[in-house]
Amino acid sequence: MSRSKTSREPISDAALPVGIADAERGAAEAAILVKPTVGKKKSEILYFALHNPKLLVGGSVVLLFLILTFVGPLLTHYGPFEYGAGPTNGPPSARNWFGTTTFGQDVFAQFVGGLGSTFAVAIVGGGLATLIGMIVGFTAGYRGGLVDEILNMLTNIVLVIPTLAVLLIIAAYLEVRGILWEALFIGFTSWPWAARAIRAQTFSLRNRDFVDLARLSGVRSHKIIFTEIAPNMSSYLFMTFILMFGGAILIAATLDFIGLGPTNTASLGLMMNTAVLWSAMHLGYWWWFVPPGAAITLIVGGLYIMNVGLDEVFNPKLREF
Amino acid sequence: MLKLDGISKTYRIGTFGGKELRAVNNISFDIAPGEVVSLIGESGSGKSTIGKMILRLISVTSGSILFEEVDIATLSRRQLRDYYRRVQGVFQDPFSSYNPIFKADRVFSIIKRVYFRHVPDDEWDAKLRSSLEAVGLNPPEVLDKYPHQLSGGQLQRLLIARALLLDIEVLVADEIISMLDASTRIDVLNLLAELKTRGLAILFITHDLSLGHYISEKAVILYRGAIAEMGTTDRVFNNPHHPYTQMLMRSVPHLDSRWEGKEAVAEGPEEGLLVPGCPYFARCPVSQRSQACKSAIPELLETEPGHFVACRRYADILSEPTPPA
Amino acid sequence: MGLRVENLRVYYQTLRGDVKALDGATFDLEDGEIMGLAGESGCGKTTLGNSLIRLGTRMKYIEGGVELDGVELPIWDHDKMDRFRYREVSMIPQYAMSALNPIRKIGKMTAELLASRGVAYRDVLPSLRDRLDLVELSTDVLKMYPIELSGGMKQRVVMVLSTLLDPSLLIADEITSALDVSTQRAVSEMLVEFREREYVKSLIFITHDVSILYQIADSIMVMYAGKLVEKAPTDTIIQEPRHPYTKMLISSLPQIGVKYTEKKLEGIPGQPPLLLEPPTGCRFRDRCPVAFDKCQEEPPFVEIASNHSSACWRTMEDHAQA
Amino acid sequence: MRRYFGRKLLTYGLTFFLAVTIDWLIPRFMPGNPVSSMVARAQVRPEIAERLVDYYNQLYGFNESIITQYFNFWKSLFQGDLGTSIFVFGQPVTNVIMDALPYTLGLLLPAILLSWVAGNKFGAFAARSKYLDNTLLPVGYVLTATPYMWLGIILGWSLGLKFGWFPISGAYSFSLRPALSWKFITDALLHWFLPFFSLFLVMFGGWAIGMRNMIIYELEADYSHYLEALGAPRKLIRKYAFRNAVLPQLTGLALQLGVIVAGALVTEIVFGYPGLGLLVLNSIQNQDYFLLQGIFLFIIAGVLIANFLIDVAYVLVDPRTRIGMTGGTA
Repeated sequence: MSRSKTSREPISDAALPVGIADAERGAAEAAILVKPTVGKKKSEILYFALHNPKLLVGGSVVLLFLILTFVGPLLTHYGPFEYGAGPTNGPPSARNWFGTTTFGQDVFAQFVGGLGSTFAVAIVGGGLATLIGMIVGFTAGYRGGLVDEILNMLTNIVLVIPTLAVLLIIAAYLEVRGILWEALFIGFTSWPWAARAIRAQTFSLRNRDFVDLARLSGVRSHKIIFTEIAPNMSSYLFMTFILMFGGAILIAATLDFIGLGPTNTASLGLMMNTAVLWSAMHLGYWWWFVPPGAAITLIVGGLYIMNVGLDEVFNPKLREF
Repeated sequence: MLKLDGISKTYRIGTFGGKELRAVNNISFDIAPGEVVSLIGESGSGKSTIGKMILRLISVTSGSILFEEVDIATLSRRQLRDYYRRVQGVFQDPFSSYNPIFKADRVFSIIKRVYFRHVPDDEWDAKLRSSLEAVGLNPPEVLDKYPHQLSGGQLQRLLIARALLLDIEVLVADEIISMLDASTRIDVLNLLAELKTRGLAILFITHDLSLGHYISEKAVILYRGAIAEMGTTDRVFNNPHHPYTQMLMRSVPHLDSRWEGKEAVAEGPEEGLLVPGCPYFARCPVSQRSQACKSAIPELLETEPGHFVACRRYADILSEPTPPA
Repeated sequence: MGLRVENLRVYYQTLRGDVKALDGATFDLEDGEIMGLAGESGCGKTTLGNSLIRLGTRMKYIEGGVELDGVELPIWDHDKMDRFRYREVSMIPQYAMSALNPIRKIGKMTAELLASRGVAYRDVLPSLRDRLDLVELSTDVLKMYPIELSGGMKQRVVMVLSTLLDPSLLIADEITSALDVSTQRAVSEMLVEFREREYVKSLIFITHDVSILYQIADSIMVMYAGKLVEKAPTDTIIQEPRHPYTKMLISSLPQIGVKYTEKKLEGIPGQPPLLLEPPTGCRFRDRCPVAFDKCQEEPPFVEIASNHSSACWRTMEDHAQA
Repeated sequence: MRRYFGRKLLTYGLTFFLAVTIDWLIPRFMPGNPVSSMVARAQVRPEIAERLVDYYNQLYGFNESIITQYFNFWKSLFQGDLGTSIFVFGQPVTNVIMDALPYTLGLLLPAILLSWVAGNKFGAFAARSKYLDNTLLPVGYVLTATPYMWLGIILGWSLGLKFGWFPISGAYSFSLRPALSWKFITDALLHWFLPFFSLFLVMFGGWAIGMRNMIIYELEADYSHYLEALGAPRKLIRKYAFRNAVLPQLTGLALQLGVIVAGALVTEIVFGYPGLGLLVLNSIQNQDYFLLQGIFLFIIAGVLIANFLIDVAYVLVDPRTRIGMTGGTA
């Protein structure tokens, strides 16, 4: 329980009317840490969001691949694993835009199918991780004391255990593995990052007086979390989800690559796995392994840059001008 | 009406025990209906902790707080809700008391939903407007605005208006004007004083002696979690007995007299740590600092009607009839 | 020879344009003078203090000259100012309690700072020890890390550090506001001692607490909404202020001995103007009880008595008739 | 100080205990019985298969009560006996792993340490000016977003195949035998370079971004402003800011270990580098459960030890934790 010192700080670092606040900011401003969104008008946030280059670039890259996921399957009339879609090991051609594999499967069809499953796994996995992170983070941050102590230890334990090693065991014994299994697994092992971030933010908000005021108005604590604390962090939660989403894509690709991914559906990781197994790298069939990796890098890179842009929009201190 | 009976609050530092920090140490005083009591203490004296305990925002380690002879720790959730209809609080930082992403008047809709669910809207609006005017605010100026569009003074008055809507009997005002500018500060103070005439009891928590003197009839001087001196404001301010209060009176900058002599910097042991004897022992200049001061905590003795002091010097003298030198 | 400031204007860049935080300040400061700089939050006193030594990241120099001991201070140029910083003009910042590098021993940090300014730690050590005694700190503070000291002790270390090279001008920004009453008095008296021992030639003491200034300041300058309002010797400002704002400000301060029931004090209605688009003319106009049409025009900050200047048409009128 | 390490050891001990329990539990609760599925793959006549199943059950003690199985699992663990591998027939699991471990460590340790140092220096450098910030930083973001294995393939294909500068598979050419000859060492280094370089690049991006954000935050801290106000040269201010910014990067390193190990394993697979990664792939394909469980324990133990070492380093580097613990506040 941190004791708040009643130092008589004449300049409150909260948002005084813009004119006065900025005039007197002087040294005080440098000491302001990352703060939850101050109640700026919605239009103002939208204005800055639309003019933030990082957000636009990152966002459009991710959007492009999202569209490709839906439009792609319509463009090709081959199934992802269909044989005889073209000559074996054929480089990109008019018929097979991304060329063909050693088995004559159409790479573009596999690529587009893989995109779909990767996005699916990432959304479910990332969403689940954020959800668990919220539950643990809010409870630990709000409740404090022993509950906080125990949840913190649990978070640290799950954080330290290399999740890949745990999956080695589970997946090895699991014959049939679907996308849902992989998403569940990712969700249940990558939540500690979200939990740590949300706990810290909740802890800082919990010490604000408006939480005490809500308690003085007879509002119950879980209601306080969802009507007072969570809305303040909405931008923060969205950014956490974006990071979890990107992380899930990377983990899913790694698992598929080792052969622990879903056995029955196409995925970007699986494409790279088969490419390496059939030594596409040694034989120079670049069209087989370049697209899947490139897609992952661009999507996850786009997400991270989008996140930086969002951070600048919601947290003016970082904005250079 | 509100009685504090030997309450204490200790915090454990470090996860598995380790040091124990006693923020509040066996405090007892009471607040009569319509009485303004100022709780004066510097940072680390535990004054805010006491305020939070009365509002049941934090638990009491030992002792009990009785509201109309009922220990508030035993109140169920429903009873607590009724308790909050009669005892409310206003805090130090006006901008931290409002959720920044909602409009400021949301504090009213929260209490409407909880306490006045069945009151028709037009009747509620009238009630709201009259309480706003009662605190010197002009409704159109402050309603439907974000907190950062209002000044510190206006925000604090809104909170007082909120308390008036619940027509409370006791208001815990924890440093409510220390973050306001001098010019608006005095108006909020005058507002509190006027509320007293309407029968409201106020626990005015502050570190500024002149504010305490301006508004309260009874003053409680706190030092490191224990009451150093307590009594009617005039007696405590005009004729301070405890060395700590005397030092405070000497150190406060006045506008009409300059400091005389010199004041040493006081760096006592870390705040709140368990000190066996009198908490002020380390800084006490009084010559008769005897072994007794070091070993036992002095209890509160009545040196004159309505004036209590926790200092060993008075215990020995009181046993003899002659007044202290 | 002291400090001359001529029509100094410094604005704050914000997303919605420039906040006119400091809008033309002209005043002098003699050697050995402790000037109190008082005003409510948002009046520009911190901006004035900072602009004399280091423009903050979002502060923009507009115009105005600053001359210290006959030499012009290039406050608009961050790098050129380095030559003057610490040697000629120094500062005890508002955030003094967190101004020490947390992972460096205090002695080591002082040595490295001095070395970087071309001063050998050995030469300064004896006077460093005397000054630590003055602020009642033992010299083994030099071997400790900042985390080992209490807030008050860290601030006193910063006081000694900032004045180690005997600067001509020292700016102390709100250093008493976070302290307890007892420490507050001791620290203020130490600052006066710094001047007595000529560790500093002249001192600007920024605070919103006028009663502290009455105790230690030779003169007080009051600011309001980015403008200078009144400057005079301390007793004159407290006993016979001439500017309406100063009068109302002083009268609204509760003193021990004043009770609500006996003498109800009056505050100043309304709020200071937003400085994004400050009003024309006198900025106190809307809140001033004696405002009249002449106040549409901006009152100049002029001398209305010996060593007593004010910016109000009313005060000039009385001065003219007197 | 003791309490701080006591708490840390407790957490790691608990983690190891939990990990080992998971490792023991999973085969028992997964659908199907590992022994019967192993024997089934041997395609022998039913009655022989049945006897084989009994034999193995008896050999691995699956028929005893759960509790005793659990205890002798721990007993064998401490004797270093992790069962025999199926993939490398008859070899005890521990030996198989010991052969592969040096390669993984040889790859992992230099990659982590060098990328951490270089990344932090680069991040601090990038934060120096807006121009550098806008040009070099996106590179960092792209690198850290790249899947480890894909960068490996791309480097292998481009530097290895197209330009032919580096061999792209195995730890050393088949024609050579491990010997301390200069020829063998250069050959081994050439084989080692590409996997190392791809691991290095991905991690490098992550540290650079982390340091850039931390440095900007530290340059805005009060002590930086104070030094600036006293006219301290930019170099001194930046030196202090870097020192303070490095500390959270150290804890960041500890928390990233799990992900980094996974990255190393897949990079080994891409280059056919004979470390634990390749072992994992083979044991999955051959359903060699005991080898897999052995590798799992080695990885867990390695990560926990590394975490503890980093905690020790942190206490040495950051005086605040040292002072804070011993209650030295005046």
